[in-house]
Amino acid sequence: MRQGNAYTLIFLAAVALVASLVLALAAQMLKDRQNLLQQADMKRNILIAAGFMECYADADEAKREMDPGVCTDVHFYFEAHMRALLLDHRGKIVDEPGTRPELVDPAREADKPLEKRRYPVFLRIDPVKGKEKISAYCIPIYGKGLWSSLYGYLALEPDLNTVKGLTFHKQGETPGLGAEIQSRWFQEGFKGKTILDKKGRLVSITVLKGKLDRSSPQAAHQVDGISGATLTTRGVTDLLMKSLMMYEPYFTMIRRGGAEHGRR
Amino acid sequence: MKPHGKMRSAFEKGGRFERLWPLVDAAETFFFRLPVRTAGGTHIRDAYDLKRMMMIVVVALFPSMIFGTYNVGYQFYASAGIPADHLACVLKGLTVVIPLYVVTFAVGGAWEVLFALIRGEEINEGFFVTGALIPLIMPPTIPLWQLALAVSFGVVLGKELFGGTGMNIFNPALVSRAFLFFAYPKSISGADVWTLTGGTVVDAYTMATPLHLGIEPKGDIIAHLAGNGFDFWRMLWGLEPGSIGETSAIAVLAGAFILVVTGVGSWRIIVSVFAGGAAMALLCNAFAPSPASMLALPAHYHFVAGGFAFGAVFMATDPVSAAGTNAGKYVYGFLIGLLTVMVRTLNPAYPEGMMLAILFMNLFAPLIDYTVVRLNMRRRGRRAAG
Amino acid sequence: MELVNIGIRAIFTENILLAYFLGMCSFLALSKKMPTSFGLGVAVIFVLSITAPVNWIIHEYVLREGALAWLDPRFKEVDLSFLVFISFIAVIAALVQVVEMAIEKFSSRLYNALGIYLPLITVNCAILGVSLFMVERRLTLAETAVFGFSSGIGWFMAIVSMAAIRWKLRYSNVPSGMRGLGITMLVTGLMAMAFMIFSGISLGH
Amino acid sequence: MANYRLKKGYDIRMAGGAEAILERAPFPESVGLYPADFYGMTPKPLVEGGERVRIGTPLWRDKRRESLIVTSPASGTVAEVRRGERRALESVIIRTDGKQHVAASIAPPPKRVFSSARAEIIGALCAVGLFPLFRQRPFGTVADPLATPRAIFVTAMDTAPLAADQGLILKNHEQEFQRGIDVLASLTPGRVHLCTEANTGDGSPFAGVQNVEHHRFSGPHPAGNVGVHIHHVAPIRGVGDILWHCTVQGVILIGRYFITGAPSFEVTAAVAGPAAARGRHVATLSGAALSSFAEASKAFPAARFISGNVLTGRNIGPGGFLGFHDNLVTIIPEARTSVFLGWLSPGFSLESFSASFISRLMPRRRFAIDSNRNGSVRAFVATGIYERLLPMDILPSFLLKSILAGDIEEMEKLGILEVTPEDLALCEYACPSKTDIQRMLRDGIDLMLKETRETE
Amino acid sequence: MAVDKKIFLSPINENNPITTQVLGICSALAVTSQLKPSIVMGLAVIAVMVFSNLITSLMREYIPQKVRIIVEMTVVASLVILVDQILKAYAYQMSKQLSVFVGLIITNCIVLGRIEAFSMGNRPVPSLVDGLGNGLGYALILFIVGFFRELLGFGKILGYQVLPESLYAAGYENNGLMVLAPGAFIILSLIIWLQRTISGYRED
Repeated sequence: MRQGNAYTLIFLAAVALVASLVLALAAQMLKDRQNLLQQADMKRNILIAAGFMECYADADEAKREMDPGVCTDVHFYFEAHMRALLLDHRGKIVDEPGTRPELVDPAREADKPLEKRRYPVFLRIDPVKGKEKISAYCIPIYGKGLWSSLYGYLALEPDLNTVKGLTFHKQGETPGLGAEIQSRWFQEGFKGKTILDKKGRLVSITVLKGKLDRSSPQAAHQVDGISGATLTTRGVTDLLMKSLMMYEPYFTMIRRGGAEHGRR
Repeated sequence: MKPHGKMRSAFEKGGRFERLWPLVDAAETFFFRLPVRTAGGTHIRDAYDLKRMMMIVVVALFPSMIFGTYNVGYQFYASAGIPADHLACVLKGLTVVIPLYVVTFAVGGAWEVLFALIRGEEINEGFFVTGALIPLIMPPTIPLWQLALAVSFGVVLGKELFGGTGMNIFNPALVSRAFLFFAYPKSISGADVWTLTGGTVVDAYTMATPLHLGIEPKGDIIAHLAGNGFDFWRMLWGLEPGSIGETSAIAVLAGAFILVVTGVGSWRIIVSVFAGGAAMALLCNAFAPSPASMLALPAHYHFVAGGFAFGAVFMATDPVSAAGTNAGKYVYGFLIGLLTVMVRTLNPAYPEGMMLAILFMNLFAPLIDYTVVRLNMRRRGRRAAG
Repeated sequence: MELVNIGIRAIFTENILLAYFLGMCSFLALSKKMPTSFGLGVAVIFVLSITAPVNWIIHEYVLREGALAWLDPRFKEVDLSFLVFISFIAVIAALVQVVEMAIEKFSSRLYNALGIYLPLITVNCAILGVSLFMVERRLTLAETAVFGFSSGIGWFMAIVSMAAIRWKLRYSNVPSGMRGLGITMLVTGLMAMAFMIFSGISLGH
Repeated sequence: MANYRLKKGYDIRMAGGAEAILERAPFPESVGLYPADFYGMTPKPLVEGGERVRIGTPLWRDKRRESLIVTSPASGTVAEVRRGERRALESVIIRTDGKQHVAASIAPPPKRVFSSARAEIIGALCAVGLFPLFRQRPFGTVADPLATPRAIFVTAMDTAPLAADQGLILKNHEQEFQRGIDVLASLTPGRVHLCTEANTGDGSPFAGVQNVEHHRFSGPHPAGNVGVHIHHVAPIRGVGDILWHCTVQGVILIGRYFITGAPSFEVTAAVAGPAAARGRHVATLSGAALSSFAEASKAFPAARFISGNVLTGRNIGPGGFLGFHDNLVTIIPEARTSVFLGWLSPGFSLESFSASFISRLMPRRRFAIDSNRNGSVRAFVATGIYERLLPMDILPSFLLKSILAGDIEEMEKLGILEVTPEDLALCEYACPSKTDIQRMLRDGIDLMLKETRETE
Repeated sequence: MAVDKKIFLSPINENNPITTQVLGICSALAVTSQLKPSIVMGLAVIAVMVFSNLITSLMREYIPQKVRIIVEMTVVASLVILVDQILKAYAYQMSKQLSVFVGLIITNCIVLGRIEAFSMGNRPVPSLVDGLGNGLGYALILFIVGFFRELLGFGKILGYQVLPESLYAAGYENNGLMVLAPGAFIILSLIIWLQRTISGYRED
């Protein structure tokens, strides 16, 4: 065996050089693709909330997931049907070319000072009689569940009152209990519910502890709870209210007809 | 008098059914005090044996079993708003409890026999206590197939794979319950499973257990409980929703009396579980932000709520899985009580903390013993040197 | 309070060994005897408390995207995060070496107690795992320090209680195929179950 | 003078105690000796069947320490040298001739009993076969004549079930006892500790004994065990820390030899037990055939004859011989009948340490206990019972587990050097798992002994 | 060729790295709650093992003894980074699911273990086969664990519902314990029991 110090050093340097060259090359080559996939992942979640495809944890994988290799579909759909905006804390649209709205992490934003926070909104645009018409507003929702952070999107109808869809794409709750928030029945329950009371005040949607009483005057703002998962469902109620509050300035402006919809 | 007469020889060594000998042997030792003579060692032996010990635990469980059976029926009729007499309650209770016991003993017994046959050992009475305990720590609504799975899990993975009775680290009954708790949480947590209902529930009836109500009290916690019909005395008596055998602290106390007087259950463990619970409850009370918090629940409410008393008396005292040294027993019991109240007040995920606290301490019992043994060694070393 | 929660989670709820299966090899192989387990456990606490913050600093100021901006604004676009694995493992190996030499120099008693376990630690995945988790969870430096130390405590508790259990199991009649690895694995599973008692505990929630 | 009040332990409420009367038994037609009574000796026989022997004629000697011999307690003819499995010596039986000839090889003992004459005294004791009366701790083997004990313990109490009355053994032999004590004092640089029962107070027959350090123990069995005494008075420090101990009977035999100049193996023994025809004390020979003085009651068709007490003695059958160190023959009925659902009985007539039987409320009642095992053998369960029965700072269940695991270092640290099987016999009696605790401990001690002898 | 066959087959059964050699359980179990990530993880480990064995075997004559471990670690770490990068670029969902556990292949004792035990002293081809065999033996266990956890925990295999709806209608429920960490330990312990009972391997 060769034991000379000089040889050892040269050998190590050579190994390090070769390794770093190979790795740097690989990183460089793959970087764009990785970014594309990362965005596609978020975009896909938004599309799901906006009603383009179904995605429930309790559905078959085949129905749930699009082929990751065909991620261009996602980008295509997204570009064709969605428009992303970035708001500040007063609901004003800001133009920040360096920030990709779909990659904004609500958890990180919450740590920033109020003025610096950014709130993304995704508009679903459908052509109606040759004209483009907004058919949904998607906002990210985020908050604490029982012992994990819950991430999802909420889509509202153009009246900014009726829920079009809701999805959670990241959670770590108890399997069989809290994790049921990803199931079809739970998410379906939100469709058609309204977030404003008769006077137009934000009341959000409450997840009940038990079953929904349809005759109740509050029934339009309530959904069935998950038995045994009080804390998770309470978390969902909280995070819906908190997330909606953040967008209330912007939504109020639109409801009054005063907001522009920006470009993308 | 020789039990079973001539038939017996076919099962003895060399007989036609030699492999089934453990079955015969089990039946014989079960029904008879056999004239087996001592050989080597002491020539006389105490009349006390493990079977006696286990039977006393089972006898001590009778009050809880009887009350539990009654309570299942009582809650059934109460939830439906039907007035019913005591007999009706007991009969209704029996329709629930008997199937649970049949399944538990059939499944657990089958595993016990299977492993005894594989090992060629005697079938022992080890399953008696476990089998008597398991249905009592189940909600009355538990599906039988889940119970069967849980019993299998507890007996095979909790005991037999460790070498059988006396060798296990964890209490098999608790392993069964923990299995259900994590495998089928819907069946054993939440507010809906603790009462057997006929479908419709009258408004005045509270389905949730007191501890479940405590997760988010509206107003002063004691008033909140009382508002739902749970005052201290009702919880002490145990006419409330809950696991079949756990609700009545009085029935458990009757069992505790039997265990302590006969010396079968360790008073050290029982007392220190309560001491630990009280200590933690007092600490929580001191830090309670408002009376409208679970933290404000006084110690004596903890003692009568949920499985605290039952766990302290029947589960924590299991000599196989508990700490074996006297000093260790104090530590072991104290930490169980402490952890239970801690989980109940600070962990909103588990309104009941007793069973998991005991399981957790089962895990640390060997470490406690190891430490006590080390201290003994060190003390002995010093004494010899000095 | 957040730091306390991170500590509790790292020790109990998200125990590095019981919830993430990290450090299993040494856990299984070296939990037979208490003195060994104890020594190894202490060494893991020690090394984790040091490597996690050091790796945090390296990640924050060298590796992450835009980390090198403090050197020169022109480096803002540089992203060395693909080197995370190799740098972390190198840092861990180097630190373990340094710690070993330092201990040897300053305290022969400590060296005799911990020395033999230190080389084993480089390949203990718990050490690398903690550094990677800290990146993934975007912890601050203080949080990382607490997280590293508490993860070590959690690992220590697991191996020490396992050693005691194996001490108790010595004379048990475990089926032959189950002896050693099998029963240890089973106990680990039940242990993981018991540790779940804490999942959900969060102070000041 | 010190008093020790022990709380842990238990007095088994057994019927059939020996009456406090002393009779002279007829001279036995045969005597026998069991090598099993001499733990730690590997016997090499020195006689054959038909050979004539006298009092003091060597019967066998130890293979390792050649000066260690066992001699005949009576003169007569060797009737049988019985061998058991793998030709191991089982017993030597001698048909007596009624004469009391002393072997010609026996020299009178040294006149001076000072420590300067220690070697001579030990030589003389060895030569007449009285030396094996000393047993040694750790391990409870027959004492090693080449060792120097730190102290010597004389146990003048016996708390075992139905034990012989130590006062009766001493009666009429006070002088011999005192002389024996003086001899003992010359054998150790340390002290001779005399341990007696506390409750007899100054009325104790041992109150006037000189040249000893007197200790008084009170409490239930095993408060009378030498292991317990040593543990409290002068705990053993390690494998090489040697202590000797001797019974009252042993001291008397030694003293008698030094007074009369000739060995005599005449001893006092009790006959007791629920199945004994006549429970009393008798004067007879060491190794005397039981047929000469012990008889089972006709009420019991099957009886077990035990040399020693019911906890530690050996089942020797009606044709057996009184053991070398024993002062007691216990006769108990053999278990014969099955009882339907026996484990459910409230237990008015069953003796038990456990409070789970009604009988526990009747402390004065005595029970005719038979040889029933009362249950099947099970795995250890840490019921905490052992801990209540051993008045020493030792954790018996952990000690036993370390033995099962074969961990020598741990056994030593947990106190195996301080106990012999007799100290844990009560635990074996009360063990609900019916485990053979004495056997287990014996295995552990065997292992330790093997280990230390290898390193010697 | 017979030798190669043995090198290849033995680690798959009687000398299995997980059940017998007790190596490398660490990083892998965490991803076995479903079959698909288990397969991907298995493949990743196989890839790393094959190439690291091959490369170190090729270099074995030239590596200075003193820095042997460092060089081996560099090779392994580089390979793992490559695997991670490729996963991120071609299977983002999966790499998200595997999170840090791909990186932890570096400290997986089986990789370094086989390099030290085999490829540093053997020619490239047998080393490659050894890496493949051990990787497969390792992956096999992951597959089995993943299979049972997904089947019992979700009622699915590879994301497809396999347990029929009628079963659920009859009262069946998925076993939540299987999804949690204890499920992995328990299944693995049972596999070890079964495998050792069949192969007769005993440990004292």
